[in-house]
Amino acid sequence: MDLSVHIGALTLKNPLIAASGCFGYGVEYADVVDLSTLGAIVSKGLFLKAREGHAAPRIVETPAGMLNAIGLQGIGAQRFIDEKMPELRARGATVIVNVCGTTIDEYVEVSRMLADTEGIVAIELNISCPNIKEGGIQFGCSLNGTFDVVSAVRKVTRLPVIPKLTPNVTDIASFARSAEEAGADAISLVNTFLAMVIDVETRKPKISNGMGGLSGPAIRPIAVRMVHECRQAVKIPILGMGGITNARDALEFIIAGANAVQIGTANFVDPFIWPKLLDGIRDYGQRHNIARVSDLVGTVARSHD
Amino acid sequence: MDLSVHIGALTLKNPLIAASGCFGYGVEYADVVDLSTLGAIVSKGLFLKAREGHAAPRIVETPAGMLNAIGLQGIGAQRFIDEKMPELRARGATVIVNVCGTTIDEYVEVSRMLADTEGIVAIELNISCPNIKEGGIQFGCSLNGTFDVVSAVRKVTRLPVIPKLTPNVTDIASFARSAEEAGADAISLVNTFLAMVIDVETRKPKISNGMGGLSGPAIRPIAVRMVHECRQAVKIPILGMGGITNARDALEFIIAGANAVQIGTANFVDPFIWPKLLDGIRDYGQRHNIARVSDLVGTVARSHD
Amino acid sequence: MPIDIAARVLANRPLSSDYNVLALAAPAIAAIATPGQFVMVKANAGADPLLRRPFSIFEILRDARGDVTGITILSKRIGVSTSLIYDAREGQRIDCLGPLGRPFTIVEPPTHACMVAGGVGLAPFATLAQALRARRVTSTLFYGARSAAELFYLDFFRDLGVELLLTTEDGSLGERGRIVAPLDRRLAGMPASTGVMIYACGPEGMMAATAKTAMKYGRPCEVSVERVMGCGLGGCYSCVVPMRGADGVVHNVRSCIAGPVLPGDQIQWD
Amino acid sequence: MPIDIAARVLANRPLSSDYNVLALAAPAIAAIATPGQFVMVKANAGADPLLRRPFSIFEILRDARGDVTGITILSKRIGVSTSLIYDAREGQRIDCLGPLGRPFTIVEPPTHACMVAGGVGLAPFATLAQALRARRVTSTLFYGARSAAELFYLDFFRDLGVELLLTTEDGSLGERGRIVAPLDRRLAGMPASTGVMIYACGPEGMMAATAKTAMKYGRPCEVSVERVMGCGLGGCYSCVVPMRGADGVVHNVRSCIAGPVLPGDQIQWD
Ligand SMILES: Cc1cc2nc3c(=O)[nH]c(=O)nc-3n(C[C@H](O)[C@H](O)[C@H](O)COP(=O)(O)OP(=O)(O)OC[C@H]3O[C@@H](n4cnc5c(N)ncnc54)[C@H](O)[C@@H]3O)c2cc1C
Ligand SMILES: Cc1cc2nc3c(=O)[nH]c(=O)nc-3n(C[C@H](O)[C@H](O)[C@H](O)COP(=O)(O)OP(=O)(O)OC[C@H]3O[C@@H](n4cnc5c(N)ncnc54)[C@H](O)[C@@H]3O)c2cc1C
Ligand SMILES: Cc1cc2nc3c(=O)[nH]c(=O)nc-3n(C[C@H](O)[C@H](O)[C@H](O)COP(=O)(O)O)c2cc1C
Ligand SMILES: Cc1cc2nc3c(=O)[nH]c(=O)nc-3n(C[C@H](O)[C@H](O)[C@H](O)COP(=O)(O)O)c2cc1C
Ligand code: FES
Ligand code: FES
Repeated sequence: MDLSVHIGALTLKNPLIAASGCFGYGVEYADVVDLSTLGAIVSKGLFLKAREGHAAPRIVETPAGMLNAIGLQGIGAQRFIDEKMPELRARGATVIVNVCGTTIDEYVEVSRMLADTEGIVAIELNISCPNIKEGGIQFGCSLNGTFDVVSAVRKVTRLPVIPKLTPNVTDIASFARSAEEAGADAISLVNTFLAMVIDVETRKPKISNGMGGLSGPAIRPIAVRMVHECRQAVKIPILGMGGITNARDALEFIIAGANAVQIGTANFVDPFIWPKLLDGIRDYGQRHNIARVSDLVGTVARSHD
Repeated sequence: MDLSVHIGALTLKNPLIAASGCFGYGVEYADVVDLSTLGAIVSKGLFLKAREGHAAPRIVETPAGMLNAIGLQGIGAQRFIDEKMPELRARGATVIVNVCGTTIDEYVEVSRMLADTEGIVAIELNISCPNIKEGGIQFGCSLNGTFDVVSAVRKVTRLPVIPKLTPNVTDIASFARSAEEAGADAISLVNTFLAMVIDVETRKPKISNGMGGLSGPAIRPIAVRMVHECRQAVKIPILGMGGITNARDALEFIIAGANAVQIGTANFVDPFIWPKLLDGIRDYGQRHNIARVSDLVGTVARSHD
Repeated sequence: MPIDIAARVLANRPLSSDYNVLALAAPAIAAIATPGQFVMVKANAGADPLLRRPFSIFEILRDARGDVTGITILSKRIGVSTSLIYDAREGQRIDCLGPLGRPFTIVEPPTHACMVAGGVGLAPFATLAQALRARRVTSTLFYGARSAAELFYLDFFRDLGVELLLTTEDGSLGERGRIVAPLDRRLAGMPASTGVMIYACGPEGMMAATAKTAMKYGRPCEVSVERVMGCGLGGCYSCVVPMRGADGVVHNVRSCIAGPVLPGDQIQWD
Repeated sequence: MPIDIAARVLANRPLSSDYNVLALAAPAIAAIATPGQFVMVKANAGADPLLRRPFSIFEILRDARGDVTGITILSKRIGVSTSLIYDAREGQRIDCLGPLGRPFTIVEPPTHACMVAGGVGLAPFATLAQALRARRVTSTLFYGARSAAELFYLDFFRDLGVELLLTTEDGSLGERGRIVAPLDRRLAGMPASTGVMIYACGPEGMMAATAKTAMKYGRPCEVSVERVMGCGLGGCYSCVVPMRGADGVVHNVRSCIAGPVLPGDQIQWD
């Protein structure tokens, strides 16, 4: 099966992408997985400056899911370019950067810096992190905000621009359309669901930030629905994610409408997941006689066929 | 511990309520649980007329959750009054009816019919079912729709009116406010999350309706967050639900801001759950020296206290 | 009134690489169960998998004194919970709620009973055969599977005096083909004056064919249907079967409380 | 390079109603593990619980020929996964990823080693004591628990020639009180010319007290910290510890890759 995926002028060798914030800066996993075998890796969210993030505890497990409020701890764009990109290039990784900002100017500036770096192939705009007060989700929860960030970044780079949408909205398809109209080359969805766990013995939230973002298998059926809705609404490629744990799950997103898939939480549970996913998708292609994985995208059959 | 709960003029003996659609019409469980020991039971959704609902399969299991699209199969308001209420009264059940409609007029008419029936103590307005095309969620996803349905029903009954909110919105607190302004005596939240599961072998959705509503432990952290947000936004009581499976979970909702809790999916897994919940809450009250369960409502401590 | 028991696994006997018989210490359920009823089983703690799964009560277990000690279920591994059941270890606890549902109608002599089983659809017939035998009803088991290796408990039924008619898809035992063919022949050969009752359990297509064959010969037929069940108690409306009601109209009927045993001629087979 | 093994449970030995020692067939991990490293364990299939859990490598198992066959973990039951580990049955498979993390620095004679363990914090010291013994480093184990019934493996350490200093909260064995008191006395009594290295593992408060006591006497101290860990590989940033860096500024450091063994004096204890 031809596994290649096209996002604008960019071609990925396969549809498996490590999700932002779930794969460190990539270098952490170089011992465990051959980075060059992944379709791409998405960096942890990058601001202009370094950030320390929230205090621990930063995660708590929930039924079939986990809440996180890391608070976008990170080394900032410049150190990422200087300290991480050389190794990522040496390892043959295909790098998408996850760009954060508290203002549109910051998104633009970080994107411009990163776009000029060899080895970086696309820009994912994180307008959907539920865990920080300033920036991010305030853009992602408004149609105009989404449009403005995307079109501002669109102007300063020729790399594919991929806004990452939040699921915490009434009508995600309208956000997909807004992104497409603003010139996005693709969209990523979903980021995490805003959620909360309270320790009843102390009555305190279980994570220091109070609320956090829910990821993992728990959210998968909602994410699949959203990918399906966006597939009806826009023509640009979709990078689908939310609770993918095996090849079956990945194929479910692709059939729902995703051109490629990202894996986050499942990589924590099984860092050796990548070759298993690839094998599972190949095996499915063989069993069902599918020539190209792209032939599967958005091919949900009607229930009663 | 004093377990009583006040909703307007109505007093429930304890905060445990069987959620709509998860307890049949109540009579099905009369053998398994003493109905008079529950705070209340909420009927399956009732339209004016009987409905056959969707074709099977109507449910599919997901990680820590389930999707349903029953399609509000039901016997209609009049047959409920004639065929089910006599037994429910005889069993000492406290009955809240879950009222559906495809138009505001239908909500009003069904509410009026039921409000005059002995043994029915409150009206829960289902403006949030994700599984039927006409009616329901079209009201629940618009602030005006919510306001209009609630105020129309408000005028025709003195029973407490309790709109049930959908979680499929960007800002649930604004819907809570809209309901409060329209004269709601309380709000129920959450209904199910619109979601989808695809069988990758056939590429068909796993349930006949295509999409369905996600319930169960998977959604609990999101529901807790929403209850907490609504608690900050309105003064009226909140009936919280979403994935409650034990006393700890029930207490988590209460601490987040719910005055009472509803149990849906967990009743399928363990129909004998009710006395266990009650014991667990009583035990907690004793251990923590809480005089009234109402003293716990909305008492989330700050993370860093 | 159903009972919920955290039942100890007394034994787990694999019959093949997919089928196993799990013995559960559930005397209170065993004491009141009748043929055709089922239990709702949960083989794991935690919420994944979340829901219980329905299983026919296969056998009633008794100790040396003849007192009931539990039940067995005959399980075919097809997914996550049946895998847990296949791998269950002695001593482990499995939640078991039952007995549930409407059982088979047990006929009286001289009516002859035809039990029609496909694959794991054999499960409800062990107790039914015993009940029929107790009433001295003569019976035939029409039992089809993919191959000889998947035809189980033949001696159990032989010892009860049940006539056996076997089919396999690969012809490795009994007649090659589907089980409805020998049933049809048998019914065709029976004089109208001989009373017959047909009981069926198995794949949907097999049950539809059995019900239609029964109708063709004007014979009563009870089928034990298999629907995805969320609760087993009438609470969720997930398990519906479209049935023509007394009013002639098709209604969705909850198979967990109106069934699982339902009159085959009233089901709207599609 | 860490290895992931679906390790067979070789044995499960309960030590008390909460503590158990689980032996896992993971030779490839055992072969390369060093004292202070940990494994990430998943004791269930399915997504509830979802994440792995970190456990110190307690013992390295060897067969009669002396070849490594696996590891054990010492587990204290506090929640869902530790309950699964407590109840694990021989033959069952448990996913085990490791070895992970930065190990203890093993000193040379004549430096004396003080190991300070609180409760289940004993776990990393069995292999450390062996490594110290192999280098002929003399050592003392300061070991505190709630009561005598929760002080385990004393003979193991005695047999290695480790001096034991025990405390219990209820005074049922050794000195009554917390373990830092005898450590403080010991350090107070040691001439500055005698080299000492302090290793600590246990509850946060105990480790903070140990680190501060070490600083008071100007002694180096390595603590094995315990944070909620999502991945164990540096991927999630859940496990951070605030540490003063070379720049004098406090940074959040991932304890799964920079630790779990960290210099006690650089941690920002609160
Ligand atoms: C009244 C009744 C009695 C039954 N008795 C027996 C019995 O004695 N022995 C036995 O082995 N099985 C019996 N079954 C079927 C059994 O309940 C299912 O095989 C079981 O629920 C599958 O669980 P799982 O977790 O292994 O499969 P899952 O992982 O949940 O599902 C695997 C696949 O099978 C499909 N599936 C799941 N449940 C059903 C179902 N009920 N019908 C059709 N497809 C389904 C799913 O959609 C999925 O595609 C009975 C069912 C009913 C309703
Ligand atoms: C490097 C390292 C090594 C460890 N070695 C051992 C060991 O050798 N033996 C051993 O018994 N334990 C050890 N632990 C702790 C062990 O990982 C936890 O006890 C375990 O994760 C609890 O899992 P659970 O599913 O039983 O608890 P859960 O059900 O997940 O949690 C129960 C309660 O404990 C809290 N909790 C969970 N994990 C932690 C944690 N890591 N720190 C503090 N509170 C927590 C939860 O918030 C919750 O309130 C180690 C931890 C680390 C980080
Ligand atoms: C610990 C953690 C950190 C994350 N950090 C980021 C981030 O920096 N930027 C971002 O866009 N998404 C971030 N996410 C969201 C994931 O990229 C992904 O959208 C989400 O987890 C859903 O996928 P999953 O269920 O496969 O994990 C993070 C998720 C987790 C669990
Ligand atoms: C099978 C099923 C049927 C339901 N039917 C209704 C309904 O008729 N009316 C309604 O307001 N909510 C209905 N719900 C939603 C539940 O009342 C509840 O809001 C939801 O399931 C979340 O709670 P839980 O996680 O405890 O199940 C239904 C839920 C399920 C699972
Ligand atoms: S299984 Fe729930 S109504 Fe039948
Ligand atoms: S546990 Fe994930 S970064 Fe340390």
